[in-house]
Amino acid sequence: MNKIVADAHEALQGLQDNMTLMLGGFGLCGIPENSISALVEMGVNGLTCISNNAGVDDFGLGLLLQKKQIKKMISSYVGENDEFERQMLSGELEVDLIPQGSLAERCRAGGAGIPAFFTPAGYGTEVAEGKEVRIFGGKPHILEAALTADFAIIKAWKGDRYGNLIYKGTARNFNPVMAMAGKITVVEVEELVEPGELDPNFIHTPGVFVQRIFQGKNYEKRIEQRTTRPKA
Amino acid sequence: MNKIVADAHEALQGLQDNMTLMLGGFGLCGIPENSISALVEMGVNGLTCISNNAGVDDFGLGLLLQKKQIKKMISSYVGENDEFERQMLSGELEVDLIPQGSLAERCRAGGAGIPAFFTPAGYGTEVAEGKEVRIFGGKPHILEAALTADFAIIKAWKGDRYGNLIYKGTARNFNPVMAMAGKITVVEVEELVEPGELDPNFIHTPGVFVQRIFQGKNYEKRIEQRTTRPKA
Amino acid sequence: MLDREGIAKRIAQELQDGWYVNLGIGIPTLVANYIPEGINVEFQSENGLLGMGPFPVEGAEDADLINAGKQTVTMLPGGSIFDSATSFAMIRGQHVQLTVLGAMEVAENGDIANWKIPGRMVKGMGGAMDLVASAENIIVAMKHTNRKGASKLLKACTLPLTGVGCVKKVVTNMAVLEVKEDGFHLIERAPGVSVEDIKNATEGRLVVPDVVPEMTI
Amino acid sequence: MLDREGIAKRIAQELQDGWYVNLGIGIPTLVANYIPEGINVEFQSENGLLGMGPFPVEGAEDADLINAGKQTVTMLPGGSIFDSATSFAMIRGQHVQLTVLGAMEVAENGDIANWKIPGRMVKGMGGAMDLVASAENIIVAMKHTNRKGASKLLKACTLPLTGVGCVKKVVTNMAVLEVKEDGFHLIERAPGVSVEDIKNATEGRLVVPDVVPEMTI
Repeated sequence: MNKIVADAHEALQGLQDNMTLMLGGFGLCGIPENSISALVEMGVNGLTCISNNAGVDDFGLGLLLQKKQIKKMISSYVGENDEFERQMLSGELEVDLIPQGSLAERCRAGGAGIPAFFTPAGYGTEVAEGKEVRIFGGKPHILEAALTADFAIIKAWKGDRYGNLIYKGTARNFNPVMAMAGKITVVEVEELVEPGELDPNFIHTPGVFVQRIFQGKNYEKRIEQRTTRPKA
Repeated sequence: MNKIVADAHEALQGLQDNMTLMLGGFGLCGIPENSISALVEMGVNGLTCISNNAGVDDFGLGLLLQKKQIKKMISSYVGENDEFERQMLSGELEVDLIPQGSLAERCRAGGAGIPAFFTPAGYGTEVAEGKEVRIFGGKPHILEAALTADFAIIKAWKGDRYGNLIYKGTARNFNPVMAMAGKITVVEVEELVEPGELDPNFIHTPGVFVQRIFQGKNYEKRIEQRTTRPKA
Repeated sequence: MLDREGIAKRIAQELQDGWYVNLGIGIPTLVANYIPEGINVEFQSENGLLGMGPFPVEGAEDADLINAGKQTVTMLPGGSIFDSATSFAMIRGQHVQLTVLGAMEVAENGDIANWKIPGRMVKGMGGAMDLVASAENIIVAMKHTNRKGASKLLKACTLPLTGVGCVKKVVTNMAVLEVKEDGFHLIERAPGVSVEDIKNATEGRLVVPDVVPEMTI
Repeated sequence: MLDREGIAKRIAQELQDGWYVNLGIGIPTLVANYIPEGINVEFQSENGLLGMGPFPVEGAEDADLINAGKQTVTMLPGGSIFDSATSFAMIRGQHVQLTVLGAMEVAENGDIANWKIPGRMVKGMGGAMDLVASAENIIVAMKHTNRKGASKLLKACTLPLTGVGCVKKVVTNMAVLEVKEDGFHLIERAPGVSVEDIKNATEGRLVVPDVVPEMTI
């Protein structure tokens, strides 16, 4: 088993216009920086992007929005991006807003072969429009469908050539659930290690979910809200 | 936060006749040995036990079966236990056999607030009787309901007083999903450690799912099928 | 009249020992600064963090350790990290005892709106819809009135809903109110605020007992 | 006629480089001993293990490291451990390319029965129902006939089903057969077994091409 490829461009081979992508990350934390840059360079268009957020104006998915490569966003929160808001309110960009927990669970379900599940989130709101409602334990729930993607684009901390991954801190977020749900799952890691270096008991994403892996470079890891307290 | 109790008896306080229990483990691997002994000593009866297997005649849940403390078993495979088979075929014991993946997912769903989900497993079989069938992607699926328990009884390798847990090897199995699904989740560990000793990045079960934890003793860890190869 | 810190202080009095608590963005975040003596709680951040500590000291910020507001944070001993699906398993599965969040509007039947102003502002619901649909115990932290002076405690929400009939308690700069079947029950007044002031600032049905004590914060 | 090892050897020829494979209890387990040169596969054990290695040497058995057959095993570098829900997420989500399992009966439409004999034997389905309902590629490994000499390749299963229309290929001690719309297609004969022998031992509809090569194992 050797899933290592040279770089983001090789990892994204076969990715075409109008495909559906999942992109890991929460805000700018744990986003696949190298792959996003490659998507800009490739110039693919008409993308449907499933990602919790849409980056900021000049970083993360904001870079793809600037170039109008995205046709539709499926997200839970997009409040940090003015260009996004402009494109959405003007109707240039289709947007499907989903409760964050439903988004995470729908990705996991897509990866786990669960085509649909009931959740209470969103009952009685716009989110429930057109969806089946059923009462369980006296409480109304709505039926949510699984999400999958042509490519799931993931950022991990360390990985090996089998595709085994570990994440660091809250850069984990959506990455493990999206890794499960890609027809092709592409991973960029800060550090490629030899098989056996990752303790099998503490692997976050088993390699079975991963098709291609490469060592990323020049990570900026921009901080969105730098908050500190004074030194004591 | 201090969830530490002295022993299995204190951990199981409030556990009464006719309650529903989940018990972690796969075969005899990762079973809560101390708690099972305590259940025998407590003499509680009429239990509904959700557990992948039913132990062997003289170990694991077999000990409760011998004393006829179990009214109903919810399991996926019970092939290693003659007394079990005798009680089931004679009608003394109610048995609900569930596909192993559905059992695991139903426990996780119970813990995750997902009241029901669709799965292809069991379609067209006895397991599907009385269950809703729906086609997704051209393939029939059945609707399965979440499982929860009055007590989830879990075995972990190490844990701290917050209830954070790690498991060792394949002793993990059903323990993490059942830990999520107990109204009261009780954990026995081989080693209690101080908070902070477990790397927060590699905790298998976050303490939020755990109510009581204690250090077990005298683990037998019996091997069901001792298979080896000759030394080279 | 309370300021933002005052609202947070008052909400902190609601904390009970051993609770897991999710704090939303804004005023709710401040609650963490006022945990009462002798009370141990753990803070859950829905991006995948339990046991969240204070902001890091300058220079110790870690881009890989943020809260749901995208702020750099620290972790306390006994904390843990997990993925987004597990995080919302905690929330949806009711393992988190208290949710505190902000709102644009709350209705007398417990409905809440806080994620969208049609045609003008659509940031998204983030985790709020999951939180309000699942939490047993939801406290809304907000100003009693909006910038134009109009009440945010309404007969019915006018904005798209985040959740229905879910809010149990509201703590504003003017009052503490419980949401019950017959409307907003006035529990406490903020220092220097009269019952009359609160009546004037509340559009939804307000139930006022004979005695309305002033908060002690 | 093949013995158990022979059936396993023949199935091993079906393995493709890079596949993840789940092997059931019994004959399927033996397949791991005959992986062709140059082929890398990883074995998944549904109790929560990927990258399963051979049995441990004597004295190195670890009670905390078993396979789905409850046998002590080892792990290879690059392996991983996970919980039961994640394990079946792999299976149900079709991340495992091949499932090999035993059967009591297989029908000409691909139905399989292997978990229950009413009134006599009820061991349970274990993971088999999830595996057969989800796997794209299922090979059944079994004897062609039962202890009484009756065919196990039937027009219709008589025992409670494990899955419907799911079996793609059957490898028995007598033959390799593909299950297609019009029944069992005879692909290969075991050494020393005639087409006539196979016809006599097969109750279900058998489609026989002009030439049926003998297996090479």
